[in-house]
Amino acid sequence: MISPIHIITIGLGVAFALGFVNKKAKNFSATIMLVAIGLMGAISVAWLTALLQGAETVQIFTAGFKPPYSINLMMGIHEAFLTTLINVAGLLGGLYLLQSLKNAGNHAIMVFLVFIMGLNVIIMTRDAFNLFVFMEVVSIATAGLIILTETGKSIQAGFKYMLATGIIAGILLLGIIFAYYFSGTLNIDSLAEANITTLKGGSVAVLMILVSIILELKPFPANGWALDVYEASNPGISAMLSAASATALYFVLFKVLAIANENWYHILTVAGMLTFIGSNLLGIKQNKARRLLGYSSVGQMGLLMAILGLKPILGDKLEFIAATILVSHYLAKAGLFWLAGIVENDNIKNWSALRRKPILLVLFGTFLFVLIGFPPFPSFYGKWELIMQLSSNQHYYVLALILLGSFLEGIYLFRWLGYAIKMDFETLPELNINWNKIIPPVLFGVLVYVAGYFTSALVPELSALNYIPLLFIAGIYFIDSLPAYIKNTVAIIGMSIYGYQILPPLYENDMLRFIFAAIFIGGGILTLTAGYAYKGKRSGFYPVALLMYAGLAYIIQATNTLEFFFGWELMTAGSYFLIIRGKKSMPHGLSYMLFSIAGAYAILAGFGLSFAGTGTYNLSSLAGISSNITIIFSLLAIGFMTKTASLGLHIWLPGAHAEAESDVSPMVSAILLKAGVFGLLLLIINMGHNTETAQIGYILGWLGALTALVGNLAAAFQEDAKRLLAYSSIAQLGYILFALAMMSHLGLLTAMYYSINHFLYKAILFLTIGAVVMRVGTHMMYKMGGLIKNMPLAFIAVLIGIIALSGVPPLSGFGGKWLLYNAILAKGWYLQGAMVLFSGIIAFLYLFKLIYSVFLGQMKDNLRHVKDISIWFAIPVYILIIGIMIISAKPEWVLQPLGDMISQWYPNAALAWNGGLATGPYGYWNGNGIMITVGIMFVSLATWLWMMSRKAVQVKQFNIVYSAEAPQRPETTHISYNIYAGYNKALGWIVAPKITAFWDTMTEWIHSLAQYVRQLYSGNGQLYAIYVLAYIVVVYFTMIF
Amino acid sequence: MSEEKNIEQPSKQAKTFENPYYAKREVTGPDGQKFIVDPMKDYFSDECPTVHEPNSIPVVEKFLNWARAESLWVLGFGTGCGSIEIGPLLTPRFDAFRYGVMPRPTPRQSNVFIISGYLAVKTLKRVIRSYEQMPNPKYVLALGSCTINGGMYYDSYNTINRLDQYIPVDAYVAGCMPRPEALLAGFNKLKELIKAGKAENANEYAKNFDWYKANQKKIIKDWNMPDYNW
Amino acid sequence: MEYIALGTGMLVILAGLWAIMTRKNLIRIIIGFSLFDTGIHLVLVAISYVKGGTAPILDSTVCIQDAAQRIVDPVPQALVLTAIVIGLGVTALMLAFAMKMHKEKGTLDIRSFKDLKW
Amino acid sequence: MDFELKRLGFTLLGLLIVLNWGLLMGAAMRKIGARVGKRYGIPWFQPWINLVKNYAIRTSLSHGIMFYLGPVFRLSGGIGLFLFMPMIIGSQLWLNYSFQGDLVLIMYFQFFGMLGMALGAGEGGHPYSAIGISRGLSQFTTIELPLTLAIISIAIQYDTLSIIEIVQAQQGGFMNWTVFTNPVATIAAMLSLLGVLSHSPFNLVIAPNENPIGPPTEYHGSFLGVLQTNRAILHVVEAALFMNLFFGGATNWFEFFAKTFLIYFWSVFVGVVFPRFRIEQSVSWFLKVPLVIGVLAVILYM
Repeated sequence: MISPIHIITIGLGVAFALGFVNKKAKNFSATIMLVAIGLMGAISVAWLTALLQGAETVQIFTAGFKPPYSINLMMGIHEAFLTTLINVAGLLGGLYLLQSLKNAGNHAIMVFLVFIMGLNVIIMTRDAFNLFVFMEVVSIATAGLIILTETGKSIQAGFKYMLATGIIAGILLLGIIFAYYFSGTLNIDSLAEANITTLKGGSVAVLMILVSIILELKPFPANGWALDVYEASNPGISAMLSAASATALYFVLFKVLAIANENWYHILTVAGMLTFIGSNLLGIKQNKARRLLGYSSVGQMGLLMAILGLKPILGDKLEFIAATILVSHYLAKAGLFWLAGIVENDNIKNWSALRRKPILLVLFGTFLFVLIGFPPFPSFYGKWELIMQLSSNQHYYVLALILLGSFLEGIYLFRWLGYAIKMDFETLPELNINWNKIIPPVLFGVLVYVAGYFTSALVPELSALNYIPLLFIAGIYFIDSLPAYIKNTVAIIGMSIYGYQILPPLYENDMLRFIFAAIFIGGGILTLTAGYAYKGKRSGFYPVALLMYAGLAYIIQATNTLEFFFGWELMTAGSYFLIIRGKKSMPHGLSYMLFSIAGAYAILAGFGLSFAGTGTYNLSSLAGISSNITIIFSLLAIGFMTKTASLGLHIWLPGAHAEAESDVSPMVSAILLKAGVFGLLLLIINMGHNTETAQIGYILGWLGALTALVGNLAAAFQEDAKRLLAYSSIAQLGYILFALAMMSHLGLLTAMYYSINHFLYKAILFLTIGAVVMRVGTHMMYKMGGLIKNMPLAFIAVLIGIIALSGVPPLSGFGGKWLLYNAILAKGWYLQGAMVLFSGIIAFLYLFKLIYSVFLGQMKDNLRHVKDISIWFAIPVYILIIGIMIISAKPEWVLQPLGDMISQWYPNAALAWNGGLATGPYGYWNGNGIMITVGIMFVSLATWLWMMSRKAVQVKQFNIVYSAEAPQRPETTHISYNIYAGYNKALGWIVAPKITAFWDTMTEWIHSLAQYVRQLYSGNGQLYAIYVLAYIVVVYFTMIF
Repeated sequence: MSEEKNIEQPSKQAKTFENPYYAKREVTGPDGQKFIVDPMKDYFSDECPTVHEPNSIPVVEKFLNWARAESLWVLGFGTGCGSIEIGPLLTPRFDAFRYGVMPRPTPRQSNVFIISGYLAVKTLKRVIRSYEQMPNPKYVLALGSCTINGGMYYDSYNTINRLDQYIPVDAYVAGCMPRPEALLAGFNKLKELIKAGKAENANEYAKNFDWYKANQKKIIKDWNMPDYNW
Repeated sequence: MEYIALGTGMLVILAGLWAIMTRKNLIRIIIGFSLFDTGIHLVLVAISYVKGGTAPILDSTVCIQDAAQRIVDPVPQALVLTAIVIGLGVTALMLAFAMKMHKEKGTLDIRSFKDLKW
Repeated sequence: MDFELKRLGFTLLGLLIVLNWGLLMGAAMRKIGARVGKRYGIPWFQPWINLVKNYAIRTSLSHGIMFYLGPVFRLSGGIGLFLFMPMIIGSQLWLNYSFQGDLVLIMYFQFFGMLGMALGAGEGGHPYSAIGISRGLSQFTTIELPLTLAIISIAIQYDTLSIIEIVQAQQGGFMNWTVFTNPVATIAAMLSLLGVLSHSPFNLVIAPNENPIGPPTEYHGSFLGVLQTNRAILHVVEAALFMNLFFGGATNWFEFFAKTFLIYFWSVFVGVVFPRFRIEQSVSWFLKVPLVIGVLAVILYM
């Protein structure tokens, strides 16, 4: 085994030797540098493998003496791992910077090598003064790199950097010398043993050392200098600073923390959280890409600092948490800075340039999701574990702050992603991509997946996870260049096989999961069938659609909370990409994502608390929670309700569903929303039996009723057909929430029945209307009209859909109303119930408007020759119609098994079946008989009238009585725009967009706050130096008191 | 003083009036294809009226005629000055409801068209339209001299003199203006005709459609509607 | 004696910091930084001082047994050399930056280098 | 099987009775309206004549399949309501097909005809039809709210949603009628009834002078005849619903005629006295007084 000291010898030796190389032989020098870094990396990798296989940690004593008489280095598992990271970053970073370094000359190449070598030493050394020296070396090297590869404003940034780090280094040196004075040693381990914090002066020494290292980690607000460097220097160097330097300095803090007492943990936590929240807040207001990355970078270091401060709580989980988050940050931030160098445009709105090379966009998205902590990336597991540990130790404030900070981070990252995906890129210049610039980010992009895979292997709760769907998605991604119909077929086959595998066993064992799995997979296959209607490649659609379905499948199959959350986040990511594919979806995609993240964090916190209560991740353990029931239930319910779009959390839905593509709308409406319902159901069957949850249930019931009312009213006032259906979905989910909240047998039965029905008719309506929209090219209903003549298939589908939705007998919707009545009366929720029933009647307004404005009334000139909806939309629609017909005629086929299933949790409250006749606690209903009676009557009347008017003259659209005149234009004769004006005058105030206004105000406040706070960073380097000193003073006084 | 000069002389040539809304036009469909829309063909049915034979069983026809006679629904369309008399007809003094007379606001549901006096050419156009929109069987009750011979407007440039040149008339009620009593008498006369099976003018109109149309088009210069208004 | 050195060192540090915080001219700031550095070096040396001690050289006058009492601590003296070198490097680099900044804007006033902010 | 046939026969007979009673009641109400206006009014048999005439109209126009299905839906709605409504309690034969569904079915089957008619009128393409429908639907949503509350109230009171059981619970003297046992709910429901029967002041839907004449503007001849037939049936059935729920039902046809007439008279009485509401006025009116009364009716039984 090669001694680790050779990392230094190679680095230093080659760096000095490069001085002798001919100045013109830049290629040679650069190659030598890369080889040297490669060798250094090879040594660390060798050590890492050896140590992983059980080798002993080694100490190297440089002069043959033991400390304190000599400088000693250590090569343990931490060091080996981190030096590997740094050398890999160095190698790829060097490769990335190749051109810049060569342009700057041999000096720059030497400096870069010294920089990497210095970072290695910082990690390995156990000597305080040596630490100082190499920190200075790195600092000087950084400044050298900045000045050598100068790009405009980087000089100013470099000076600020020098000034601040100079002061920090001075303080560090003072601290070290005082520590030496009190302990007589410079070895960190001996210093820790000497326990100098007990001495009065000693604690000052420790303060100086620690505070300067904290300052090196760029705590808010004393970090203006660092942000400037991130922003202004060559992105390759920023990548190194953010990935390599920060990693090394973080480890320094980890090492040095040994000499501190426990008060420092609090300081670290506070400083870290302040930084995490502060910089993420300021990031919101930022639209310069690299500065934004700087904020994010600083924020992540803050989080890591806080994690270190939580060491006493996290115990042996610390390493896992810190390592996962650190590695994620390292990979993602380096990758993003490298991408920034490729894009060469500092306005985040112009990052749509990435779309010129889709692979770059994929990388960009990957890195952003890594930062936020989505599965399957390491940070996901880290954050999960962190939250679990925090909540088991009752550190709720920290937990809340971490989630808040992450949420703030999500705001700007996803806004940025939205710009990249949606903004126009044709006007932007071509990307100038060299091979050496593209390799590093691609490699890191791959590494991040690999790291995620290996991290998940470390998590025992995920051992049962089935990776085949994810691999399948990856496979779909690799055939993305094939035509859409091939991918569509592959996707359908894949889903069918998956369904074939999981559905039968679920049917045997778990009816609840079977039903939702059938909705998810069956609905998935049906909606994908509509995808055949699309020509061309449809790049990127199939991976994300399948990602959503995979997430849904994981949710279904989850047995513990981690698996559930894993699936939840995958589903969120997939659906986000699906939604943002729509033409005008950028703002809606963002608001969807933000609500989803916030909801996911609520779920995370809820799971954390439940873990704290039960000590297990098992999903069924939710039933065993005995403390904090109210909070856990509320958090989880809020989380799930962001998906079901309950009132207050619904503002993302209309836009997201309306602007999505024609076959995506049914996916996200008929199918995706059911994930929230499934979550709520799980919650209620497990936790619904407590008195506390019953009280929350009461509130949820009112919320559901209000949601139904507002949703339906708002739908009645829409002019956009898909937006109308979206509001209708909100209302329907309001019914479901209301029914669920009853927490009774009939309530759950109603909710399940509604869920199945809503899936059927909303899929029909969204698919059909989507297909119509594809034909007519507008969403606006008043621009359509009279389409029944051209689109009889679509008309029949919509007619059946609206009859089923409205609850008019004999179709299936009536069963829902009947159950609802019985459930309401049995539960005693009369007033809420009346509100729900009232909103059910309001549904007629929008249903009529939908079918009338689109299919009836006056046909428009330009739509005179449109064809009927695509056959690929009609097939799934008519399959679903058959489903509706079956449920309508034979409700007992669905309701009886459902009732049996619900009896497990809520004993049957006297809903008895006698053939097709259901007898409830209050009434009776024979769906079968009604269907027959109405059918016979309708057919005979129709025949009779047909006999009388069979010789009718078929007239055309303007053959109407029109006050003895003839209409002049179809546009003015088709009454559709704002037809419920009178109703709006009477009740419109209910749906005034107060909630949207509320969230807008919140957003505005956050932006104003960020704008206010960020004026701290005036740009004056001197001020930044003052901040650094002030920070020290503040920490000092904090320590005193 | 220069006003006279500025008055444009109408061109002597007969101009076919074209309603810009009904002009043929090229339209672009949502998928980009272009096609011609001809409103006169595409918006209006171009079928001609047909003769509806009375029920072949005399008793049934008699019964139906009785029902038609006892249920006269009047198209509420005040065509001329005489419409002022319709109000008293329906109010307590004369109460035509007693005789099964009832106003209806839409031609589709009406059987009797009361032409209440003089008809300007402009109104005639609307009258023709409304008359044609009424379903068979339908009856026309013409009030006053104006509908018979033009009355005091006999030499007007803008009113017609004889209504039955343009639409068939079942019963005339003379007078200028006839009082509601006369109107009631007219209704009674009409009832008699209907009961006797002699009020088949809707079929007459269909039979002599070309003649009526030619007369109508002769006087209505800006004919911008289909030949038969369904 | 060592307290005088220590006190002077501290004063020099404070003076340097004062210059860094209040002077607007880049060169003066760098001088301030230099002072700050020098102060630290003074403190370093002062701390290792042993009253009446000799140079840390083991020869006939100082035997190994009582070396600890007789000689001043050699470690800080070694450290201070390194620190001086580093300080020199930093100062030089700062001056280089100052030069380039002057070239860019023709001024040395730190307040005019606020292109990067927020 | 015999019973099934017998039931079918009696149901059809009942339908005939209800249709004729509805026509007669319609004539009587027009007559009352005329007398209030100091007119003599129509002959009592006028509705039959109108019906015959309309069915005998020779011309028939069609705007499309939905235009033709609209009246079919409408009449199916009316007859369906009749079928699912028990008419005469005490005889198995006059209960029609009410064993197939309860009050909830009646409540929601009302929409069957409305929706179909709306679609049929919609295909007519006449702007007034659309305006009339939008008004009708707007008004109907709020009419239903006090009615729903009243029904919830009596469902709590009688612990059932079955109309037959509700009627049976009211037997044994008029003091057992809901109108006396639960007057608040009855008031709420009777206010709703004004809207359900859509007489003045809630008849802006068809407002003949301003919006001639709403949804059926394009309907004529046999289509109109079907609509008129339905109107006659529907008014009796709606009155019968209120009779069953609030006025002790009927044990024989005589009682049935008397009670439905009086219930219907209530709406006519109000209609001849009050002028017409604009749509937003009627919507807000139903959400004020009747709603408060309805909520009160529920709260009293909570």
